[in-house]
Amino acid sequence: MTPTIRIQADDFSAADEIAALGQGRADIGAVVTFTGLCRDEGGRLAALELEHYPGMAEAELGRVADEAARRWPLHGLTVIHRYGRIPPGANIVLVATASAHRIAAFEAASFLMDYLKTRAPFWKREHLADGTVGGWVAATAADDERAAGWG
Amino acid sequence: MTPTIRIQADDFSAADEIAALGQGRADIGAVVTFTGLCRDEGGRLAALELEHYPGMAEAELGRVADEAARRWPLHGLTVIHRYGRIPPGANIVLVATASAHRIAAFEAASFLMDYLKTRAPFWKREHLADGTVGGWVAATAADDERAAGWG
Amino acid sequence: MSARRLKLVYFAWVRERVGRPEEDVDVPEGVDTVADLVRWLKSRGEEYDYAFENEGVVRAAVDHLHVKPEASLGEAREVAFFPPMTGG
Amino acid sequence: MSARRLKLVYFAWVRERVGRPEEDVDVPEGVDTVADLVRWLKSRGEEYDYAFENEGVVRAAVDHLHVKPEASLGEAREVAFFPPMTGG
Repeated sequence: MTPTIRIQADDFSAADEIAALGQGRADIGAVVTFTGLCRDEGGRLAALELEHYPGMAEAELGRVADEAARRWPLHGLTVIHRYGRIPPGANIVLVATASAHRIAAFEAASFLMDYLKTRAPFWKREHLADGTVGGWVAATAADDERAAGWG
Repeated sequence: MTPTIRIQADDFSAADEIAALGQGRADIGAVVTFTGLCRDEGGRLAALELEHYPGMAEAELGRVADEAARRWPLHGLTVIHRYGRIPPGANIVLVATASAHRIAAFEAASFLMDYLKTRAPFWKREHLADGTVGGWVAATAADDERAAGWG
Repeated sequence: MSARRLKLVYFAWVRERVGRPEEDVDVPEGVDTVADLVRWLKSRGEEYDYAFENEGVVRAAVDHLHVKPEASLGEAREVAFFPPMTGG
Repeated sequence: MSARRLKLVYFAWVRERVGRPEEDVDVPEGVDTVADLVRWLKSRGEEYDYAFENEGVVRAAVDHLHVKPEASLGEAREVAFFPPMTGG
């Protein structure tokens, strides 16, 4: 199983990625997808801007994906993370996992998101509805704790 | 938030359901989907046949969905369960949850699948690759324990 | 009190063992709970004996709600019997 | 031993505080770890003092791998400094 890892400015289609995971296989019993989207925070935001570390972003997502594949029996695994300016309602990140059984697919997807949040070199900055550039989004201790919880 | 519940013989499109959940909203930060598919069990199966209890199936999925909506702050929730003859590789069930935050979306989707497995009145029977009709699939104690674990 | 009429429905291997998907029955006085109903059905013929041979396994629903064997039939119109569920 | 050449890259508010996205530096002898490198950078100007004013907050990567401050620079070619990550 070779994970699919993509870092891109363009949007993605969760549907296409689900289809690609299952294509021509009859041993997949469960597919879980997580899609992270930009919220407008009650109208406060015009967009989020995502900065990333090219090269390391691909490498780190690859390491996180390999770790998930080591821990759970996965038949397929896709991680796509966008960068650049992303308006409210648009996609930011996709994680998709395929396995024979649902528990592995659920746990691996949840693990991937927790790990990705604290290890993938991406940084969000707010663009405000009034046209000004806001601050960098602060990391949360809760995310660190969830990632550490996987041991 | 009104859950979408459908019991149908026809296939569904996870993509369409994801799109319907997020349509025209900017307060959704996370969408989780679970798709359950028919496995061929290493070539042993020609299909699964799903029998259901019309009327109760809709009612029970509605109760499970309402319970999820009571426990987590969801902006959207879709449950679709198919019945009839389903070949390997084809969809059986879809659960999709939308929330502001990823933990709620993940937990609610996982809860829905655990509850649905032990409470939704559906029964699977195997159709074997040699053309004969196999036995009814046995329920597993592990599924009961997972459902009970939500308290 | 007179006999009451109930619709019974069966699914999966319970349906196969009873030999029919549903039936209307006139339940005599004294059959007040789901467990009473199962006991009465088993007295009616060997197909019910076979379907309920391991009573702890067969599940019941009254008017589309899961119930335990000790549940009262109350004003029930439809009682369903089926194996543990295997959807999802 | 002679001075070694390193590529440094900065991201998000660390980049803004340093005032440039990347630079090549010649690191003197005795700068063996990531913590040594931060200490040396802070001696070079107030923009580094500002970027690293709270040293516990800024994270580092050596050749695209997350590292702790005590990590050896070894044969490193590229060292990155950035705030805690907020992707996903």
